[in-house]
Amino acid sequence: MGVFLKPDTSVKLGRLELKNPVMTASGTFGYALEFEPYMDVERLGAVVLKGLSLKPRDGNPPPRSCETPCGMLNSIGLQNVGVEAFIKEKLPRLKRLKTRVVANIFGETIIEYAEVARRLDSADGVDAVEVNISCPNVKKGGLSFGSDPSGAAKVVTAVRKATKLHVMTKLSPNVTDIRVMVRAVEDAGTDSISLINTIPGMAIDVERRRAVLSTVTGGLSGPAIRPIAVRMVWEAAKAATVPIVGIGGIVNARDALEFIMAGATAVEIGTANFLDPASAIAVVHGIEEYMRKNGVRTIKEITGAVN
Amino acid sequence: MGVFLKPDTSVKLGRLELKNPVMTASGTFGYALEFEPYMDVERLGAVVLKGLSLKPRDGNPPPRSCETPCGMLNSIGLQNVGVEAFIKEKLPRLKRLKTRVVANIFGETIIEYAEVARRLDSADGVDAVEVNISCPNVKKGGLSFGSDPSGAAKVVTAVRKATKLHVMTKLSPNVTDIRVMVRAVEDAGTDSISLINTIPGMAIDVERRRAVLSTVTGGLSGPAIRPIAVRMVWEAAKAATVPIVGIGGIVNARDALEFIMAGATAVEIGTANFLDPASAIAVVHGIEEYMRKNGVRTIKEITGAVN
Amino acid sequence: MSSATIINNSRLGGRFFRLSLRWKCGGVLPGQFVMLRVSNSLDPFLRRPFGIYDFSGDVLDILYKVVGKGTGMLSTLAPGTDVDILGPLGNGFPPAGKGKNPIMVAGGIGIAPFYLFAGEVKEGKPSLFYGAKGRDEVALLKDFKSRGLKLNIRVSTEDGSIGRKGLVTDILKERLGEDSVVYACGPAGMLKEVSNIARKRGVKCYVSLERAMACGIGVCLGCAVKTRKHPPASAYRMVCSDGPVFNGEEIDWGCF
Amino acid sequence: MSSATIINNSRLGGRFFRLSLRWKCGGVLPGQFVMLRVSNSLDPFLRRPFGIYDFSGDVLDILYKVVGKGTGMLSTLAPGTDVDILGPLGNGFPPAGKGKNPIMVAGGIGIAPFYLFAGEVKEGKPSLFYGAKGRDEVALLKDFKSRGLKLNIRVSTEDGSIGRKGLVTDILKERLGEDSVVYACGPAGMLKEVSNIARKRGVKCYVSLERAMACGIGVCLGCAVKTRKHPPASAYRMVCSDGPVFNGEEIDWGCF
Ligand SMILES: Cc1cc2nc3c(=O)[nH]c(=O)nc-3n(C[C@H](O)[C@H](O)[C@H](O)COP(=O)(O)OP(=O)(O)OC[C@H]3O[C@@H](n4cnc5c(N)ncnc54)[C@H](O)[C@@H]3O)c2cc1C
Ligand SMILES: Cc1cc2nc3c(=O)[nH]c(=O)nc-3n(C[C@H](O)[C@H](O)[C@H](O)COP(=O)(O)OP(=O)(O)OC[C@H]3O[C@@H](n4cnc5c(N)ncnc54)[C@H](O)[C@@H]3O)c2cc1C
Ligand SMILES: Cc1cc2nc3c(=O)[nH]c(=O)nc-3n(C[C@H](O)[C@H](O)[C@H](O)COP(=O)(O)O)c2cc1C
Ligand SMILES: Cc1cc2nc3c(=O)[nH]c(=O)nc-3n(C[C@H](O)[C@H](O)[C@H](O)COP(=O)(O)O)c2cc1C
Ligand code: FES
Ligand code: FES
Repeated sequence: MGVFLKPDTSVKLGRLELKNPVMTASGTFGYALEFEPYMDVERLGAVVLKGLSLKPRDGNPPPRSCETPCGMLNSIGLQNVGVEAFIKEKLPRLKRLKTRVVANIFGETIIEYAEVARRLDSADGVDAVEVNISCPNVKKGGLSFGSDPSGAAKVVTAVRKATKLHVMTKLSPNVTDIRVMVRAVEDAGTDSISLINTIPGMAIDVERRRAVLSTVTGGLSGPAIRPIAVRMVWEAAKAATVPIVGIGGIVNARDALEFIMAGATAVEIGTANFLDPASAIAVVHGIEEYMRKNGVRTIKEITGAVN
Repeated sequence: MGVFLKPDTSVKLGRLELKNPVMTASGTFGYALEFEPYMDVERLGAVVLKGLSLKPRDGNPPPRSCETPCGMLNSIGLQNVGVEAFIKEKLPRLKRLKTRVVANIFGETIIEYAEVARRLDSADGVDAVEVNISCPNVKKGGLSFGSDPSGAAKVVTAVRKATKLHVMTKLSPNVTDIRVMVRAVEDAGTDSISLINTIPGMAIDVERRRAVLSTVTGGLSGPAIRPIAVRMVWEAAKAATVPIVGIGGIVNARDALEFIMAGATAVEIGTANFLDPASAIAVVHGIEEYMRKNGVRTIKEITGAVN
Repeated sequence: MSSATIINNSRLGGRFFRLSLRWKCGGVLPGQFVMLRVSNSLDPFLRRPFGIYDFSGDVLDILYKVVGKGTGMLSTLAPGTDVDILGPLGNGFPPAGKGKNPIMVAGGIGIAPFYLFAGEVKEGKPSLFYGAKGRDEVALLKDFKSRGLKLNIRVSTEDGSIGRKGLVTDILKERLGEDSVVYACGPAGMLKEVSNIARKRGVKCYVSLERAMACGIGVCLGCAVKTRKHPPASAYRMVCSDGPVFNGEEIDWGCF
Repeated sequence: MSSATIINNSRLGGRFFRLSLRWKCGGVLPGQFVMLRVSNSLDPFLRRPFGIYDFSGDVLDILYKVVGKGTGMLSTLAPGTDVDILGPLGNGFPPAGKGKNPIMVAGGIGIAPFYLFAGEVKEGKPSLFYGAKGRDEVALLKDFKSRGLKLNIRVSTEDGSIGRKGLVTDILKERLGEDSVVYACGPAGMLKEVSNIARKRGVKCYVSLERAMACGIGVCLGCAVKTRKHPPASAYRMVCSDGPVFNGEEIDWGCF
C-alpha cells in the first residue's frame, strides 16, 4: 500500500503537465507575485492570472463587490493594465517562477481575443491561455459569447489559430445545457475546458432602495455556488473528451476532491484566496494528506470516481 | 406621514387579492396544517401546498437531502398522496382557513397536468394552481418542460383550458435567458409567474467517493441562491406584463423586500421554514415594521423600486 | 422555535459532552428528540437533531459527540447563551408490555435516549448492553450506574479495554430471551444486525434511526427511510415524524 | 493569515468595544489596518477590516462599533479565543512635515486610527476635532485625554449633550489655519465636506476611506474608489492597497 510513500499528485492537461491539480482562479490571485509573502507560489500546480485585454481597461465604477450568504458578488469589469504592459512589467518576473503560468484572456471582439493570444504566444513565459468567454460583468464580449455555442466556437477557433500555447476555454454556468457548450468548444479545438465562471446575481440595499453594485448585477462566487459548479463539472466531464478544470466555491481540500471525483483533472481556487491568502497551498497539502490516508497513489485513481 | 397608521400590506396577483405579499413555497410547508402549532397560518398572504400529481408518488430513494454552504440540496422527487386523496383528506380542513390556498401541480405528461388542474377546479377550496414545470428531481415532466419555451407553453395552455382558477406558472432558473420563458408562458395565458425553483446541484461524499444523494443531482435552495433568484426576478419583472412572485433563499423581511424592490408583487418563503417553522410569519411582521419605519403606506410604493 | 438557556455544557471525556438547558415544555417521551440551532449564523445551515437524554420539568439534558462543524460550535457555547430549540419531536419508545423484559442495546453515543427510558421501565427485568469503542465511551455509563436502577448492564469494547472484547451484538446473541423486547440505538450497521438477531428469535425489536434532517417536523420529506410496507401507501417513512423509533422488521436496510 | 489570541474584549459603552490581541508583527504605521475573521464559519463570509488603534510590540488594540453580524459576533468572543488576522495592511498617514500643525478630524468610530497617530506627532501643535452623536461616542476620547499628549481636543455632538452642538466641520471651519495639515476619518459625507473645506483654504488634507473589502491586499480590485487622476492609468484606486489614506483632492466623491 505504500502508506508512507509520497503520493504522486501530478496531472496532465493534454500535453501540459502540472505538479499537482491545484491552480488559482483568474481575478482572485492578481499576477501571483502578490501572494509570495503568504506562500511558496511555486508549490502550486499552476497560477492563472487576472484577465488581460488588448487595451488597458478601467473596470466598472464602485461599488464593485459585496458579501452574500456564503459568497460574494463582484462586478470588477476586468480592470487590467492591458496585454502589452503585462508583457513588459509582469512577465519577466513570472517567467522565473517554477510553476505553470496561465494567462486569462478577454476581448470585446473575436479579433481582440485572437490578438491578445497572439501577443502572449510570441512573448516567452506563458504556458497556456484561458479564454474567458464567460465574464458577466462587461457590456461587450464575455458572456455574450459564452452563452451561445456558435459565438463560443468562433472565439475558440480564432484563438486556436493565433497561438500554439495550450488553449483552455472557460465556460459560463449561465446556460440551459452545459454539454452543448462543451461540444461546441471542443469541436473548435480547445485543449481543455474550465468551469464555472461566476453566476449572474444581484443584491439590493433595501434601506437605500437600490442595487448594491453600480452595475446592478454582478457575478456570484464562493461556496454558495459549489453544488451548482460540481454538478456542471460532472455533466461536462461526462460529455467531454478533453480534460476539465473544476472551479467554484472551493475552500479546502475536501471541496477540491469533490470536483476531482466529479471528473475534473485539475481545479482552480478563487474566492477562497480572499478568505485566506494561503488557501491554495492548504488545498495542495490537504489533497496529499487525503491520498496518504486513503492509500491513493495517483490522482487518476480518484478522478471521476462518481459517474 | 401617518407613521402610526397601519400600513396597507395587501397586494393583487391579477384578480387574486392577498392580505399581504407573503406566501409559502411548495414542498416546504406541507399542507399548511402542520404549521398551525407554530403560527397563525391565516395571517399569511397565501399558503402554497406540497406538489400534487394525478397518482400518488413514492418519491426518490434516500438519501434525499443534504446540507450545503448556506443552503441545502433535495431530491424528494415529489412524494405525495395524489390529487384525489388530497381532495378527500386535506382540502376539507384547508377550506376553512381564512387565507388563500394555492395548489402546486405536477404531471409527467401534459394531459396529467391538465387533469390535476381540472380536478382541483371542480373541488371547492383552492384559489389558484401553481404549475410546477421546474422540478429538477423527476425523470419525466418537470424540468423537461421548464427549460424549453415551447414545452412550457404547451403545459400552460392545457392547464389554462382545464381550470378557471388563477394559474401561476413556476419557472426554473436553469435556462440561459429567463425572459424567453417569461414570454412563452405569458403568451400561453398564465395569470402570474413564480420563480425560482431550485437550481440543479450536486454534492459528493469524498470519504465514500460517491454522490450524497441517491439521485446524484438534486435541487439547491436556501440563502446561497438568493442573489441568483433576485437577479432573475428582476429580469423577469422587466420582461413581464403579469405579476411576478419571487422565490429563493428568503429568510427574513429584508430578504423579502429585496425581491419586492426587484419587481416581485409577492414572495414565497421556502427553506427558511425548516430553519424556523415561524419564519413566514416573522417576514409578515418584518415587512410591516419596515413600512412603518420608512413611511411606506402601500407595498406598491416600493415594488420594483430598483429598475 | 423557542429559546433555551444553557446552564451547563461540559466535556465528559474524549469528544463527548453533556449540555443542560433551562427549557420549559409540557413533557417529553423517552426516545423523542429536539432540534437545536447552534448559532445565529447561516453556517452551519440547518438545525441539528439530538435525542433527549434527561428531562425534569424545566431542565433538558443532551449528551452529544463532537463529529463536525455543528457539534464543534455547540461545544464552545458558554453557560448563559441562548439556543433556539424545536421539540420535543418524534414518537419515542413504546413500552415493552406486561411480562416482557426490555433489553436496550446501545452503540457509542446511541446510549443517549436510554437514560430517560431506563428510568421509566416499570415492569420486567431491564438490561442495557453497551457497545463502545473504548474507555471514553464507557464513561457515558457513569450516570446509569450511579442512579440505583435495577438495570443489568453489560459492556463490550472494540479494543477490549473494558468489559468484553468485541461487538455488543455478541452479548445480545447470548442473552436474548424469548420474553425480551429489544430497543436499539447506534450506528445503522449495528441496528441492522440487532434487528436481524431479534427477528430470527421471533422477538420484537425497536430501532431508533438517524438521518440528516432539515425540518424535523415531517414536511420536507427529506429524512426518508425505506420500509417493507408497500403500496397503496408510499414505501417511505420519515424518521422525524414517523420515527425516530421504528419496528426493526419494517425497515429495508438497503437504504442505509 | 496568522493567529492572534484575544486578551481582552470589553464594552466601552453603547455599541463600542475595545479588543486587545496578543499578536507579533514587525511593526505598524499609524493609519494602517488589519483584516479579522470573526469565526471559522462561512457566515459572515469575508474578513472584516479594522483600523489599528494601538500597538505595542506584541499587543494590538482595535476599537470597534457593533453595526451588523460580523461585529456582533466579534463582540461575543471571550478572552483566550484565537482569531485569524491579516496585516498590517495599507499605507497609513504621512507625516505633516516641518512647520506644519496636524489637525485630526474624526467622526464617531473614525477616531480609532488617531490614537496611534497622535502619539507619533513629533512636530507642530496637533489638534483633534471630534464629532460625535452623543455621550457614548465621546467616551471614546477618554484614552486620548489620560495620555498626557499635547493635543488640543475640541468636541462637537449632534445632540449637544457634550461640547459644541452641531457638526465637527463647524469647528474645523473656524480653526483651520494655513499652516495646518488635515487628517480625517469618519463617514464619507464628513470626509467630503472636510476635504472641500481644506481645498478652499489651500490646505493639504488626507482622508482615510472605507469600502467593503474582500481580499484586503489589492488583488480582487473590489474596494475601488474613483479618483480625479485620468488615463493612461485607471481612474480607480484600491482603498486596501493604495489607501486607506488618500489625498482628499484626488477623490471623486461622486462614487460614494
Ligand atoms: C433523531 C436523531 C437523534 C440524534 N441524537 C443524537 C444525540 O443524542 N447525541 C449526538 O451526539 N448525536 C445525535 N444525533 C446525531 C447528530 O444529529 C449529528 O451528529 C449532528 O447533526 C452532526 O452535526 P455536525 O455539524 O457536528 O456534523 P457535520 O459536519 O454535519 O457532519 C459530520 C459527520 O457527521 C455525519 N452526520 C451529519 N449529520 C448526521 C446525522 N443527523 N446523523 C448521523 N450522522 C450525521 C456526517 O455525515 C459527517 O460524517 C442524532 C441524530 C438524529 C437524526
Ligand atoms: C480600512 C477600514 C478600516 C476600518 N476601521 C474600523 C475600525 O477601526 N473600527 C470599526 O468599528 N470599524 C471599522 N471599519 C468598518 C468595519 O469594517 C465595518 O463596520 C464592519 O466590516 C461591519 O461588519 P458587520 O458584519 O458588523 O456589518 P455588516 O452586517 O456587514 O453591515 C452592517 C452595516 O455596516 C455597513 N458596512 C459593512 N461593511 C462596511 C465597511 N467595510 N465600511 C463601512 N460600512 C460597512 C453595511 O453597509 C451595513 O449597513 C473599517 C473599515 C475599513 C474599510
Ligand atoms: C473578484 C473576482 C474577479 C474575477 N475576475 C475574473 C477574470 O478576470 N477572468 C475570469 O475568467 N474569471 C474571473 N473571476 C471568476 C473566477 O475566476 C472564478 O471562475 C469564480 O470566482 C468561481 O470560483 P470561486 O467560487 O472559487 O471564486 C473573478 C472572480 C472574482 C470573485
Ligand atoms: C424539500 C423541498 C421540497 C420542494 N418541493 C417542491 C414541490 O413539490 N413543488 C415545487 O414547485 N417546488 C418545490 N420546492 C422548491 C421550493 O418551492 C422553492 O422554489 C425553492 O426551494 C427555492 O426557494 P427557497 O430557497 O426559499 O427554498 C421544494 C424545495 C425543497 C427545499
Ligand atoms: S426532516 Fe423534514 S421530513 Fe423529516
Ligand atoms: S479589498 Fe481586494 S483589492 Fe481591496
